[in-house]
Amino acid sequence: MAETPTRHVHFPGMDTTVLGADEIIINMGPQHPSTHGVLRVKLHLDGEKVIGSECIIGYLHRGVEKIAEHRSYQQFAPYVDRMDYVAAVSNGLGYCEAVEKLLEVEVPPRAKVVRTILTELQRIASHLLWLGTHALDIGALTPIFYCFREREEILKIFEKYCGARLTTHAFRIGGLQYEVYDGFEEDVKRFLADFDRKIDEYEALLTTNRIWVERTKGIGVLSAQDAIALGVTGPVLRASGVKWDIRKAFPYAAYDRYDFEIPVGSNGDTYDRYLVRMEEMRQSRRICLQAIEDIPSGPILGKVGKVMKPAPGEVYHSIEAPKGELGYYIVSDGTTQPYRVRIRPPSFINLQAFDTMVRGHLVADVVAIIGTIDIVLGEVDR
Amino acid sequence: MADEPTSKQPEKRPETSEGQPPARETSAQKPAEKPAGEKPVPPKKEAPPAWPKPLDNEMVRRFRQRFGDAILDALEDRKQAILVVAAERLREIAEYARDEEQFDMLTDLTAVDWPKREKRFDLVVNLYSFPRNERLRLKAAVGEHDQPPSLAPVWAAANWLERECFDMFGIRFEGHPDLRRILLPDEWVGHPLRKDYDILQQDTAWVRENLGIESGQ
Amino acid sequence: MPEHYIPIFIFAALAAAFPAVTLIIFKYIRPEMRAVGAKLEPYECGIPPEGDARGRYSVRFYIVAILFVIFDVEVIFLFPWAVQYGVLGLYGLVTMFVFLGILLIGYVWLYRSGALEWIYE
Amino acid sequence: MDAVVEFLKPHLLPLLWAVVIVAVLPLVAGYIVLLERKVMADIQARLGPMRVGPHGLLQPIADALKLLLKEDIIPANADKWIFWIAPLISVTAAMLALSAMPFGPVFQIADLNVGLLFIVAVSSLGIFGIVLGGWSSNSHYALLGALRSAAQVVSYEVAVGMALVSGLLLAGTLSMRKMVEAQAEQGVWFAFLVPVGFFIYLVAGIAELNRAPFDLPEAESELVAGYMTEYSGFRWALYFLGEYTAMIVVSGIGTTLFLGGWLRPFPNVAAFDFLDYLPAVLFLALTGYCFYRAPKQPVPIQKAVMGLFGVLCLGITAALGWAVTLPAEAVARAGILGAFWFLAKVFLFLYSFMWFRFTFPRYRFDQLMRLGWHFLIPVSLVNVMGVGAALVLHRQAGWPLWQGLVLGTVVTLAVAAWLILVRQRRPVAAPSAGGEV
Repeated sequence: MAETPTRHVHFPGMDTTVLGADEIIINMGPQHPSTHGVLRVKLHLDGEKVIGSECIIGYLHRGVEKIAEHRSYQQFAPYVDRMDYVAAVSNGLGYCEAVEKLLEVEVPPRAKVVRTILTELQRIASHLLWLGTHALDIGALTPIFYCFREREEILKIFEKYCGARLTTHAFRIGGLQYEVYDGFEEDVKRFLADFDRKIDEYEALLTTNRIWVERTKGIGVLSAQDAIALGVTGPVLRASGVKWDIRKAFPYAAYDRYDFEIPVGSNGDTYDRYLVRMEEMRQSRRICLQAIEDIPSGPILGKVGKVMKPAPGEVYHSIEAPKGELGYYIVSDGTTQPYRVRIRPPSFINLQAFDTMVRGHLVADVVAIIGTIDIVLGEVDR
Repeated sequence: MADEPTSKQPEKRPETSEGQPPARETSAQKPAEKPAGEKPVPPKKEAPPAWPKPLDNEMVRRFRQRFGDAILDALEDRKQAILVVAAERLREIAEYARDEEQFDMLTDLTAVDWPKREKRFDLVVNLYSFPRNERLRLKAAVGEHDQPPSLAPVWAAANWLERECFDMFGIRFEGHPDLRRILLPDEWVGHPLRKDYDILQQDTAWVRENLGIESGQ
Repeated sequence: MPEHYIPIFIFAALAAAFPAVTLIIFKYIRPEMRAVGAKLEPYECGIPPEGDARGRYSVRFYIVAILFVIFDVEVIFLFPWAVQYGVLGLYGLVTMFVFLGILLIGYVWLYRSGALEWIYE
Repeated sequence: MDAVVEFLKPHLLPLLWAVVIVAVLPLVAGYIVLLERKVMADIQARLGPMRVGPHGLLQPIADALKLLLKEDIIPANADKWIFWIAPLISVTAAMLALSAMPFGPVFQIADLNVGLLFIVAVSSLGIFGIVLGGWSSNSHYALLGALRSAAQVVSYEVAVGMALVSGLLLAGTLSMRKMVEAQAEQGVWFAFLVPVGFFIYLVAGIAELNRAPFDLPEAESELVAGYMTEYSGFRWALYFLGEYTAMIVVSGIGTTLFLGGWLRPFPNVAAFDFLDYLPAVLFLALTGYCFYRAPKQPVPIQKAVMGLFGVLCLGITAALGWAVTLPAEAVARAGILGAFWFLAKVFLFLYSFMWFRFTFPRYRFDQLMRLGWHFLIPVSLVNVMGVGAALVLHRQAGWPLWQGLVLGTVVTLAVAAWLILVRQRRPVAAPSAGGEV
């Protein structure tokens, strides 16, 4: 067969511009099975092809940043859990570290390591949820149940540690509130020992599945250049071939103590983002395995007063949340309440790349692309 | 609710001088559950390094050389570099930062409201450089009716961030391709992250108008 | 031969009557509610739909329809041929090869002209 | 009155069977749904329905009652009459296709000499129900679902037809009954003679049923519920009934033409006669299980229901056991055992449909069309030619049939491999990202 890049249909007497379909405008969301919450996407379609899109967000806006201005530093900490509610531990870590930076408090090593373990477990949990829902969007009905099975184990560890499964508020400014419970190490080890095999199981279902590959390869391509211009971070950026991870770039918590790789993709398509996240789960497991072997002893809370009054000034601190760079920009006016808390939500900024990714694709790809960005609307809208 | 008292009077932030807001009077607005726990201020904070310090390094000198008076100040706050720049020349400086200084990613763009100042908003632009693995913060003072240049032509990421900034503070960016509210409904009145925004009144009005009931606040 | 069809006609009547009758009977049995307002709007994720849904469809659907007519008729021709194949033997094979060859040429032309592509620029 | 009775007398048994089908089919469809949910639960490492009745055995009945009593909404802008009649078309067409289906040598409403043609023609009418329903709803999602469905069904209809022709060449008849008899005579199921044809029939059949991985007309992650978006309550249930009946029809055709219909495995080998006892033993085991589990149910009513199911199984066991004891040429024996084997094979099909659904992700629409037009149709065309050539070689040149068929299959597979390679050289997704359109 002769290969020509573009194919035209030439039927005599037929002008496709005249015969073109009406442009259809379809609303996907806010109440749609696969917009992951209350995202509303307005699609302009030619037939089934997307010729333009607009994300309409804000349905879950709660004014978290405004709330922060009326809470003390400690009081605000639980609120951040409600942003990316599938990765509450990561949110909490970012906030606590930002305030610690503002207070210039040193966190004891034991707290740092426990924080690292919990945050990495949370990353696994978040990626598992992403994998399940993403696969469900593309029509694979089964992986989500396997993913929830493993995620359940992680949530059980969280529940045992701090009494909550979802919005954990696991950390305190300056370190940890609770000493780890008896058997924490065993629980984590048991989970990790089994988990590698479980990832293989998901991959057996998807990675080489012909339909899965066809549905994800070449879909939603984001070049490295575009990704950087759009400020995209996290696995989406790494899948585009940019090897950048805040855990390596600006090590926080105890990440500088552990060996791990940063997986990168090459094509920046949905399949690469899938592979990157799968590999990230393995790397998270690796970090946890190293960390759990050697938790330093010592205090768990640094020297912070009961009343926190950071010196006037400002700080920007960011961590590598499961979705990307989660930054907190906190301005202190020297009182017990932050003057301004700005949260840089990874989902919000990554979602901006949606239009670039979706143009020219079909309706069916829209859900694949929404899924691959891995947004949580609680964080997009705050 | 213990924290009710604070949320009832949101806009009474005492602020005496510009630039450096001093510590607030301690007892006035404390939450109820911490009555007088303020006295023993932690001793370790007695003599903190006086942030922000002035910053002077190669990069700042290059900026100064290139833009002269437009670089109003260079500061270091908790080991973070801050350039205070003139808002009118923000886009030029941003373009220079991106092209010459390799700050290729716009990490974040936001604002802070200081209602007592002459120019009430601080526009805060956080930049990141992949090759240098460095962050840089640009700050520019913007008056209530000023129209700072939009950074959307420089970084595509600025599009939504500026829309959010407009939504929350009412800062109009000149040259923005599509400056509309992003998180709040289009017909919303006021800009919530301004310090003088009255939450309760807004809430009651909106609920009454749109839901036809009295707000429970 | 037609008497073979008598049970089929009766069965057809039964099969058509069953759902219709159930539908009508239960209309009177189920608690009466009259849907009003937004319940009667077509579903579009909670947003009032823009424009009428019955616009002009993409031309590709029509192309597929035409192709279907062409190819399915050929398949129907194949049915009696297949049944009589034992009788026709080599003659049947040759004629059908010619027939299918012509069809295949048409198919290749369609393939190369891109009419079988769902997406084309 | 007498004239009517006289008129109907020769058709008494078929008519009885017709009434049974119409009466029992909704129940059967409900239990297939339950089975599907149980299979799904098993694949997904969970239990599935467990609340209504023991092991959820009464769930279909509860669902049916709920759907019947549910509020009935017709959207304001919908075309009321078409909206009303569309699901009826869907159900009636699917049911009608069962009328020529031989559920064993006895249970058949009518053995038409053009049986297969009749079934294919009638079951294709079901697409009207889908298209009309989607169109009349006046909803974007429904319309897109309906259009997709129409394009998909007509595309795969061609491949299905070709695959059937490859079987017909061997059977030499359109009568469903004679097809099975042909396989009994030749002593082999046609699936083994034309494996490519059988495979294409399976794939294209799933596509025609709008089942996963080809369930694009109702792809819930994209089109919410596709053509049924605006349907609720009993109308929605009718679509479901239509869909599951169509599943039985497609499985039935496949069973009859490719898997030997009501014949038991190795019908001509006396050494396998013990297989005749298998059905009774199987149901006896099921009975035992029911009675064993009944006292363990938590609530008395559940115990009773479980017992009831045990009794039901016992009844079936008795029927099957009685049939086995009859002499080999008795009609009842062939009928009952035949019905068992036929249904067992149909359920094999149904199980594979479910298995595929919970294993594969969903195709995208253009990929689906490409699979149909670029792969299945040419391959099935070549397959027909191959089978035809093999038969001529066998009959005119005296080759053994299997040699010709193997040759034909190899050629077909070579063509298929070539097509796959051609497909893989092409970009998977045509559109370029980020391009302004």
